[in-house]
Amino acid sequence: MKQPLVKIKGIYKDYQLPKKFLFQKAPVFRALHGINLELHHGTSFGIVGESGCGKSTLARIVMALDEPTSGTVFFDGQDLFNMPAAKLKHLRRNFQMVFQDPYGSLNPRKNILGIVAEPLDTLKEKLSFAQKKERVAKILTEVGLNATDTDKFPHEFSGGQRQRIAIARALITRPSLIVADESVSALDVSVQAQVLNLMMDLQEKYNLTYMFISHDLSVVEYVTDQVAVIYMGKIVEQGTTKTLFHGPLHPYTQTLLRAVPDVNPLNKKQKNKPVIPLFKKTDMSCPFIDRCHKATKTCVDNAPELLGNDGHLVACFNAE
Amino acid sequence: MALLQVQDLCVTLNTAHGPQEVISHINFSMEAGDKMGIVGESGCGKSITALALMSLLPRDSQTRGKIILEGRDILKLNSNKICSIRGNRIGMIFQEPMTALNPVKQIGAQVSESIYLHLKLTRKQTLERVSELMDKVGLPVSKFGLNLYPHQLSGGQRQRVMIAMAIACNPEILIADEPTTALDVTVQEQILDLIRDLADSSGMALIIISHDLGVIAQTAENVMVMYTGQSVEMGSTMDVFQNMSHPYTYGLFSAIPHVGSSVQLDRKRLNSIPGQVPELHLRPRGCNFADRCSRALKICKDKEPMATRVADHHQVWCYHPLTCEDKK
Amino acid sequence: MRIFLAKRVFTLILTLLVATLVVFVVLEILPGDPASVMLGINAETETLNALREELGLNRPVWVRYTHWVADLITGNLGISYTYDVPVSELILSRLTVSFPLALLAMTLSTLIAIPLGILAASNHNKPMDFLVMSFSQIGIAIPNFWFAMLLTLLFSVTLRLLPAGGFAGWDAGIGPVLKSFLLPTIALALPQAAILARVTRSALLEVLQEDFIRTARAKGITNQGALWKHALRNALIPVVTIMGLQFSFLLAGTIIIENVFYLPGIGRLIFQAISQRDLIVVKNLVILLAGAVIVINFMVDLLYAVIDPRLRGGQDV
Amino acid sequence: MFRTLVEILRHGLKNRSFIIGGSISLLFFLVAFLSYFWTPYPVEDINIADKLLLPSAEYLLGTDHFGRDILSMLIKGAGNSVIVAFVAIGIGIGCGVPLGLTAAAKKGWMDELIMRFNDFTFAFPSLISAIMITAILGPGSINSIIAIGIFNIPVFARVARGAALSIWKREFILAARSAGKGRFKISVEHILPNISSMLIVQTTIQFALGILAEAGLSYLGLGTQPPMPSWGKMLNEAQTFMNFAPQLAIYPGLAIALTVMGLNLFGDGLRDVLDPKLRRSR
Repeated sequence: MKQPLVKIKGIYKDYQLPKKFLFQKAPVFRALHGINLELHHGTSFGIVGESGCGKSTLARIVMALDEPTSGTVFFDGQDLFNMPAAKLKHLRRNFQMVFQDPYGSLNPRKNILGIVAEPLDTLKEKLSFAQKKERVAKILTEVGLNATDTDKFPHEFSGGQRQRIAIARALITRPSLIVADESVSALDVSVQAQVLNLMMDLQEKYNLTYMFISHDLSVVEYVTDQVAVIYMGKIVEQGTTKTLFHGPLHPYTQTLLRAVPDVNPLNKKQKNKPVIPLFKKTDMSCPFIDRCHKATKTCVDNAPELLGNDGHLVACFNAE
Repeated sequence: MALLQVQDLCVTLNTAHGPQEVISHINFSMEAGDKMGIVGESGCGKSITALALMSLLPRDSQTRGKIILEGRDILKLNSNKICSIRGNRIGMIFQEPMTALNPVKQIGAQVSESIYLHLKLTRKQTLERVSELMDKVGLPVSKFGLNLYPHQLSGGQRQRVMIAMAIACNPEILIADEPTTALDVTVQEQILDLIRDLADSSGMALIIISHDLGVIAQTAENVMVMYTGQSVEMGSTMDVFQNMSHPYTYGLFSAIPHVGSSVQLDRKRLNSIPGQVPELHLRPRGCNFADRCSRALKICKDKEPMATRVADHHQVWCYHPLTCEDKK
Repeated sequence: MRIFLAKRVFTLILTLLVATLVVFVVLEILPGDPASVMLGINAETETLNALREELGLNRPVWVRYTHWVADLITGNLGISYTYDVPVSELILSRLTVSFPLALLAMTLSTLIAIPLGILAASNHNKPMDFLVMSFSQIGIAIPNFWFAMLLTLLFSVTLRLLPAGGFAGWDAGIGPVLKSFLLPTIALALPQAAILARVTRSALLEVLQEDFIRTARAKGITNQGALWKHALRNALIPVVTIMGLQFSFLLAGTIIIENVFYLPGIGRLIFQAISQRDLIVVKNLVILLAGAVIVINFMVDLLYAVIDPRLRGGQDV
Repeated sequence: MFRTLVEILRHGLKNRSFIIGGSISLLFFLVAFLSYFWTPYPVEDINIADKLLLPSAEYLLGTDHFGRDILSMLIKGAGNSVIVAFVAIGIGIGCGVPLGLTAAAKKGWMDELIMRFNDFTFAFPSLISAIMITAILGPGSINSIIAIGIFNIPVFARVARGAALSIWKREFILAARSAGKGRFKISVEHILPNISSMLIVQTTIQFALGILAEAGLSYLGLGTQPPMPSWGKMLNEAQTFMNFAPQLAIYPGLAIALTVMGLNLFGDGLRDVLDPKLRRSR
């Protein structure tokens, strides 16, 4: 098994909540509970979960934009969280990020040249203005925009075009990993298709690794070949996209897949019956217990571990 | 006599590029109990249509055509009469649960407001009606007190309060403008079921607006597809979704990664519609979709297409609609 | 709710203490030797020493500080150097002028500004809106002391209706007191009303664009109804903030108005005390004003929680 | 940069308050500039002979109790107010904006410290402290500049911090951080340009307040000292002759009011022009 490009080892992330009483210790919200993942070269790894499940926190930790409370991330075998700042800065050229909001991820007061060329600061060798302009022009044409757009400003482009600019910015330093955090969720269906096709072409051309984060199951199924489902900061099921989408084991994944409205009006999928919570959720119990239709006594006093064989892991005592 | 008839509705709004016609020649009619979906991408005018029905358009807009509700053209009514219809005969649910409720007012007061206004009940009767409504929308007063504030509820729960407010006076028509776009898929399923059950139980006509084809497929009985302010295809959901004939509708469907398809397996790309939606002030003459359409004829570029009937419940605005074998 | 209050009171006391510390440092330590500041550089040394002895300046700094704070709490603030009258009495007599004046000006300003602001917001871009806006533009631009002079010119000099200034004292009965307060109150209130009207209008206009106003109208509520029942309360936060600032300004920012109308108020006292370098009076006056402003901010904070339930939770300070 | 200036003008000329405010402010700055080279009559020379003359061909606005030409006094006064307000703004922006930016960038105790200091300086009514400072440092226009300047610092710090905090949350800041940029570079390259429009609008407002404060201080005799004329001083002197020469009080007050209104209108116009969201809804 060759060395993974990214190894996420035992990541925990806690946030301090405002203090209830003046002198009492501030309560803590645990956003991530011990995440372990491996991303291999040239593959697309999907992270799926509802809003607030911690997938964006994980993205920021992988990008070393946020410190984990414990655990670490190895990129190409190097530990991102204890290396000198200068070294981290140069290492950043190998992993870049594409964001969700086309209107929020580009600085409105900078022209396209300034925006796309920004990651070039991470390169050791200093490029002249002409070199930078030439590289930006080249990458713009690759993402389907024209090279003369360099001195335009973001407000002169549509949502889809802005997302192409964001992808150009992420690609300029020839990274091996791109973290795409809901990168097509804010786009209309037809524009989404164009951007997804672009990302697929680029992946094939540059053997890119994608960490594809989304709440949209059909997009994740289409784009990724490995996927992990996260619920309240914990991975509840993980495996190849094919097995997970066609034979989901964890009740949460099953509920998610059943909830997606099918485009074909004929097949009325069997609905999620409303669940009357039998057991109360505690810190010790399985996090999904109050929404699970298969909850039993065993789920109450200990949280299930993520186990399984041949790559299909699930965290549930009654998975079938 | 139909409950609601919209005849040749055109709305012009002031934009940065001067007045632009955002909706042109929209026609449809609804009976009690009908469930109609309006689908289209952002900027196609679907929300404006809803706001026109509620006459909530900005002051500096001009509306032409007729909206006949129970025999009266509401475009001709003065503002007091309109206010007596809004919330009373037509209810509306909005997209953003986070900002659509007054943050400094208790949810009980916000729900009872339209009851006081329209039904003139006593305090006690109103209170009963509100608790009954809250139970109906799945927020039993026992668990969710009426004195709660919006920021103490989740997105899905706030949307339920919105629904309670919209149906408080048993309106004839309920308009839901992207009711679940801001919600998670599991919560979306519950809210859509709730809206459908409420419409069925009270015989309300439902207009559901979304950019998500799946939501429309599972909720609406007939559907209107809109593009740059015009309806391009209309008919029963079965007809339109099963054998769509407008190239834009076909393009929309083939752009969606259906559950079950995957590029990793068959390396197939989504066939996306080339180009992008033209700006309002740059719309071409003739059919607006012409220069993105692979089937465009010469006539498409000159003349606006008229409605042609493809089946008894299925019309399309296209000179060169798709036939069955094109779609194989 | 209780926790929220406990936290706020705790921070109030803390801020007041910090205020005393800062005032003490700024006025006692920074200018060097307070005695020479008071008597002037060329005073002979024994008079300097005598004064130091009298004021207990030789004691170590923190002793002086703790004694001063103790005095502050008990209220005996020592004897004013220039007036030879207990400072607390001096301040109290001046407060009986400044405080009612500030209260009157505040009420007048609020009664004028808020209705005007609402009027302007409810018929946005119509003549009334333009009228209110130009009133507030003029009100903000006119320096209040010039406005005071114009008022005296009109009412006292030409029309001889009202006294040109001076204060008859409370024992002379309500009538003359109110008469002498009328012009200063108008002079203070109108510029503040101009600012407050503008703030009310822009706050309301901003809230009127929110989604829940559209929801309210979708329920059948009229535009006016939506403004009164929904928009007003949401717009109160910025309005209350400005009112808090204005009240603390009115308490002591009225030096110039008191000068124009020769009113023996706090402003004038502090002005004279500064020019005569009567450090004892200045120190206590400044801490009094700072304390008043901090208390006002504290009350405004509480008002926020009353207006907006989102601020009532366990929000940390 | 030049392109945005042309852009601002193009939109500005469609905005009423921008035009009115802009022209008044321009007039004021021209007059102030002129005052350093020429005034109808030299301000210093006093000729008691033609004391308290009413406006005539010779003295356009008449003369004051020392026989000095009021028009030249007003022009000189304009020059003086510009200097005071300008430098005070310089102090305010120079210290306030960096403070605000660091407070927003650093978070944690630094932010807390700066904000507590800010709240504290707001606690003191600015006039009292200005008086205290000028009393300790002695009267004179330099000290009043310092006094007003000090009170611009917390205003700019608060405006800069508020605007910067909302920009820090934006996604393009995360993009800049993942391009390896440090807090300082991000503050200069990304934050400052995006809050510049807010700062410009605040500058016009503080400029107007600066003029009012300078007039207040010199009215109390703490601002610019004679023989340098200032509008506030002229008002103070006019008060004593209120009964028989009321016109003395009219001109300086009018000058202050007009200038301040012009600046405020210009500020409103600028806010509408610079803030694209507002421009559309106009």
